[in-house]
Amino acid sequence: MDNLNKKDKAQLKELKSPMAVVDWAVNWFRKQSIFMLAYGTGCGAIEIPPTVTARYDAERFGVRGAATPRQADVIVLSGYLAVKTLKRVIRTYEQMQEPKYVIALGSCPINGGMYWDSYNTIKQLDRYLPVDVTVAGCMPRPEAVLEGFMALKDKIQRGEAEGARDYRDNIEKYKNNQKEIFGDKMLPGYTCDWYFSDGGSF
Amino acid sequence: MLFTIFNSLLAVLLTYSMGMLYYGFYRIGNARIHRRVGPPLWQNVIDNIKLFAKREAPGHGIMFHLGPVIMTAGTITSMLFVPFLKDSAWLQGFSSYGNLILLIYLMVVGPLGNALAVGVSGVPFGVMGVTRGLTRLIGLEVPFFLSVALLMSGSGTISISEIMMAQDSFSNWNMMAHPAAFIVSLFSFVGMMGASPFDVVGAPVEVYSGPQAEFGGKYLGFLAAQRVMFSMVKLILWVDLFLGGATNVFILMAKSFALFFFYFIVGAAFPRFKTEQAVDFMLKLPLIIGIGAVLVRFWSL
Amino acid sequence: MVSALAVFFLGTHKIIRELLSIVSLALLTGLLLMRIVSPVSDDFTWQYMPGFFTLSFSLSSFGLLFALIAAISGLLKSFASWGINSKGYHALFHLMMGGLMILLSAGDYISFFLGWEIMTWSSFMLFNNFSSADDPIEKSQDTGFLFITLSLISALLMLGVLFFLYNRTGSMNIADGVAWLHGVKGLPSWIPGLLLMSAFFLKSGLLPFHVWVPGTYREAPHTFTAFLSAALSKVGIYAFILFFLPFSLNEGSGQISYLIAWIGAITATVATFKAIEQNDMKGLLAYSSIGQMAYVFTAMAVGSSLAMGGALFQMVNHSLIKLLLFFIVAGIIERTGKTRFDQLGGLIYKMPFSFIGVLVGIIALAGMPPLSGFYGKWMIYTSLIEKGWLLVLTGIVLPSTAAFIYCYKLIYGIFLGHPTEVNPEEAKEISPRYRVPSGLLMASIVLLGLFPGLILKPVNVLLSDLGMETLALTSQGSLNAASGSVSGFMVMNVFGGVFAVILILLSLFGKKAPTRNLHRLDIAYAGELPTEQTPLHYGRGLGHEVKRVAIAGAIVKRSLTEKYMKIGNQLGGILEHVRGFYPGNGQVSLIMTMVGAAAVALLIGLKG
Amino acid sequence: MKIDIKGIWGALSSLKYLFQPPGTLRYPDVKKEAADGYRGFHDNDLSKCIGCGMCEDICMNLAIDMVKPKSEAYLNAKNGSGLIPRLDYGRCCWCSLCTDVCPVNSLKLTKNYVYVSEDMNRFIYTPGEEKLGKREKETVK
Repeated sequence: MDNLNKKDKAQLKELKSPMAVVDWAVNWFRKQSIFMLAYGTGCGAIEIPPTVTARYDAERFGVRGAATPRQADVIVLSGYLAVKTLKRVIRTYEQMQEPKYVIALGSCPINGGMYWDSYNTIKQLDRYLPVDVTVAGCMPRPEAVLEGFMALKDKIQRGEAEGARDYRDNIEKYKNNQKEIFGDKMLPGYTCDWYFSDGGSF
Repeated sequence: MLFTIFNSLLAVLLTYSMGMLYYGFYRIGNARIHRRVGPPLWQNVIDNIKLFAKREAPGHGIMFHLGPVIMTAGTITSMLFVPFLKDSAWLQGFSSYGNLILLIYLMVVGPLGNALAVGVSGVPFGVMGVTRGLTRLIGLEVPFFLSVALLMSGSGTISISEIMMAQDSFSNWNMMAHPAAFIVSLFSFVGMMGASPFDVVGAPVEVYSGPQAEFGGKYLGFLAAQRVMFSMVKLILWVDLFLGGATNVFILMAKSFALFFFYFIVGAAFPRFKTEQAVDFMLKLPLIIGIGAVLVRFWSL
Repeated sequence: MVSALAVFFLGTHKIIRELLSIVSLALLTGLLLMRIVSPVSDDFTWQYMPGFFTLSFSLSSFGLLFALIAAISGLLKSFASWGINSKGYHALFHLMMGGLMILLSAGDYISFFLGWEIMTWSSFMLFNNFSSADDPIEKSQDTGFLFITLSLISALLMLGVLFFLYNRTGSMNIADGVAWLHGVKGLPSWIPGLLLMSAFFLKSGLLPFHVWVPGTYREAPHTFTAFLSAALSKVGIYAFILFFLPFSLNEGSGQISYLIAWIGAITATVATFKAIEQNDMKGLLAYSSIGQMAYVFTAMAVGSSLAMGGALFQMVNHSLIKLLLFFIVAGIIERTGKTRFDQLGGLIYKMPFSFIGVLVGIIALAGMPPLSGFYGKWMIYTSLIEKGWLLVLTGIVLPSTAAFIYCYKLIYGIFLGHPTEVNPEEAKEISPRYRVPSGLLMASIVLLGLFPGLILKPVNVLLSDLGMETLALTSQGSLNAASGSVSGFMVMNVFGGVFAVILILLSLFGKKAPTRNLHRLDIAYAGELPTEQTPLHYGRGLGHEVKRVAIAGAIVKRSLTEKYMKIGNQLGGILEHVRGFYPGNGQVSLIMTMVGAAAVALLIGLKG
Repeated sequence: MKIDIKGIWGALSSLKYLFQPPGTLRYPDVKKEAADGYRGFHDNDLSKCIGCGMCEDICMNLAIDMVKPKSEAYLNAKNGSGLIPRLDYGRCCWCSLCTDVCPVNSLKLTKNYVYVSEDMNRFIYTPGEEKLGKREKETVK
């Protein structure tokens, strides 16, 4: 339970302009309430239940599960990503609402892990999606997952957890990388066309 | 007029803060039953503000946009037709222009408006949730209507204020005067509050979060805010109808919290019914008690 | 004078048919309008005109109300069906109108029966000869057969009872018969009363005689279905009021009233669950009609002023709503050629007007505030509570809650979800000849929601004619009962105000958090990628869950229609054995049986 | 109609936990020592490492590379190749083959298993030369 702990108070004192205070406050609310979409890809899915249940209770930090990507703030990718899985992950990520974050668990998203020579898993996740926080382990224990969330909260409070902006700005790069993997089985246009236009709003 | 508008704003604020407080307690209590520590008490407020602070929201055209608006408007309108306090000019809203039957129907307007938005979003899971909700409603409304009809015909009035006024002493509270009606209405109450075992509508695992599947950002923020307010409206309605009403806000909070605690206990302890099980259950036990009460009433007359 | 009008309708129509030989709808509409306007300006007085035989015509205030409903429905219907119908159709339609007018202004048995029969037969020929069903699955023959058989039974029952009454009272005058019916206590009055009541229930489609309604409504020409539902279904109510209303006011008839109230509640329940099950727009609306009419009968059984007011309000409302919904459905069928929910969907942004029309319709149909549908229901509920019939109240709350499902199914199946067989690019708004009457109807539904008191003035006139207490009228915007009041004006304003405030709030957030306009298929679908071929529309399955609820499942599984057909066929088989020389099939034999039964009934009537 | 009394009462008995202390391990404040034999991050006793490269050979995920240390001071006299193992935690699966095969028992697995980084490129590390702490900011400069 680190609501307005000493670190927060110290940060708040340093802020000068009222707008900076508002931004800081918005970031504070964002970091204190994280709706998590746990995308269990394989072995790592089993680490999420102890993280959110009685033993480690992630809800102390404002982390709770979300049912659909529309409601989620963070997608937790636990482990290796097959090409087929990656397609769904990208789909899910694009459906989340900004600001949105990605936490990658374990070796596999970093450099392929034990599937380093597999024909159908991807080796480096950050080529296809902007990853905010990566947790080492195979699999990381719940403590490490919680540390991951805390690192993410730090990043949000600093205002640097802007993977979504990065994805939007460099969409060409990401889409090209994705295309290398998917080839002619690329995600259909309706899923990402709005990235290339202004999207439209009312 | 200005006083009424001020009062309406006050009612909205009061129900919002009460609701956030109660649901904060709910989350902590639930966590304790799970043997967890649980979030801070004001976690719901943080969640709500965060949702409003999201930078974008999904959209499926104007009807999708209007759904949460109708939902919230329905909630607030029904709130304004419930008198919060008795013997007071405060927090009466527009309750003198309406009555209990109007209120029961007003409470359905919002969800049905939202159902349109769910439909237009094109998520079949959401529509499935809506159907479950409407089906469950059959089970909830019938015993509820029976219990409040007992109350209305017993008090000879359909006005909420007058039903509330008639309960001047503890022995006159409707939960004492009409115990069967109270028990029947409690079943519906738990269901209407969306607690287990009647929470199949928003069951995240089974129907991918139910009607709210496609809402995110500010829309979800509005829906979350109206949800707690709506729960408070129901609590206050039950306080008015069965617990003798309240003369000031603190008594209101005490009584409504007692009811809320009951809801919490049932919701935390029991597993979930399937939709048809919920309806069948509601059409069995509560309905039989209710019919028994009606028969007793008219034989004893 | 009014009966002269009724005859004049016939004349007018015949002149058009014989002399002009083309149907000039403009002229027709104008004539109709004139004929409607003039009786309105009349006072609510009784008028007599002795005709040939001993026919006597008189138009009571009730008759006038029903005539008005019929005439306005007819007018709007003629407008909506501009130029799509043949000559014969118009001939039959006006013949039916004439029959209806004779019926409504009948003062004696013969004219009553005559009007009844003209109306029945012409409407039968209308829907049978100009059927809209081009789907081979539809069992057109069966529907027609069912309709005509049941109509025949109803007519013969009525004939028998009327003869019986004539025999008893020695007068052909309806009023004398009614007086006799109410004067006699016990069994002698119950049996003819019940028989007569069955005849009227049959016309209004109450259980267990509702079986003809869905098929007929489904197969009738689309705009004629609107008329069937809005006007013809009310005839049973008129006849009920004519013969039985004082009966239910009578203190000694508590059990019978209670029975009728329960028949209404059970009919509503059965019809509502059946409606949820329908996959066809018109079928759904047909069952919904049955359910809505049942509320009227329940309310009339209660018999208090408030209940009568509620019944009349509900009836007027039902006419408005059903005209609106059937018109729009007709327009959609015309534009798309599809009638089923699994063929439609996703049309909201292509047909915004129809969407709003259906939205207004279903809000009123479900009886939700702030539109007019609520206030009729409110009066009925309140009167039930005041009367203390709480179990009946529970009985009608069940269907009116379940009605939300079919209301949602109607709007979802057509407008929401995803397009299925209709290409949304090609879909166009319904044609103006449907839009204009629909717009008028929508406006009147909203107006009645805003000022529910508007209806009280005419209702009070009717109530005083019946010798009942009038309802208190404080302002146009509100309704009052002994136990409480409700202000439609206030409800609408508060709802509108709150709605506007929240809309503004939400739009303010729009600056900081813009809504991204997404593609239709860009939905939260568990990470999967739906394509155009993915079945995303839930039109058919919507409401299937209800079937798993024990009571609803039991209702939906059983089909009275099939049972009747089975009985009919078996009866036919037996008759064929008995009368081997008879060349007809079972169905014709059934008719023969009915005729025989009727003759027996007649004989008993004459003898008794 | 059968009323399941036991089902109702049994469910309500869960309410007793409302009055019991939660079983949560309050992680950042209270830490729990890992069990003996837990396989955490690597540690290399550079005073023993002989640079034989057997760990590199045996690693099936190719997570270990033999690299030159940052400074010669890290090498001991017995190190014949002048190389020490470098781990890639984008590959390692903590199978412990490398420590089992290590002839001088210099490469070991510690009980430290928490490491988080905002940058995916910072998962390559040379045990002995640097230590993996829990947060990347505090350890890797």
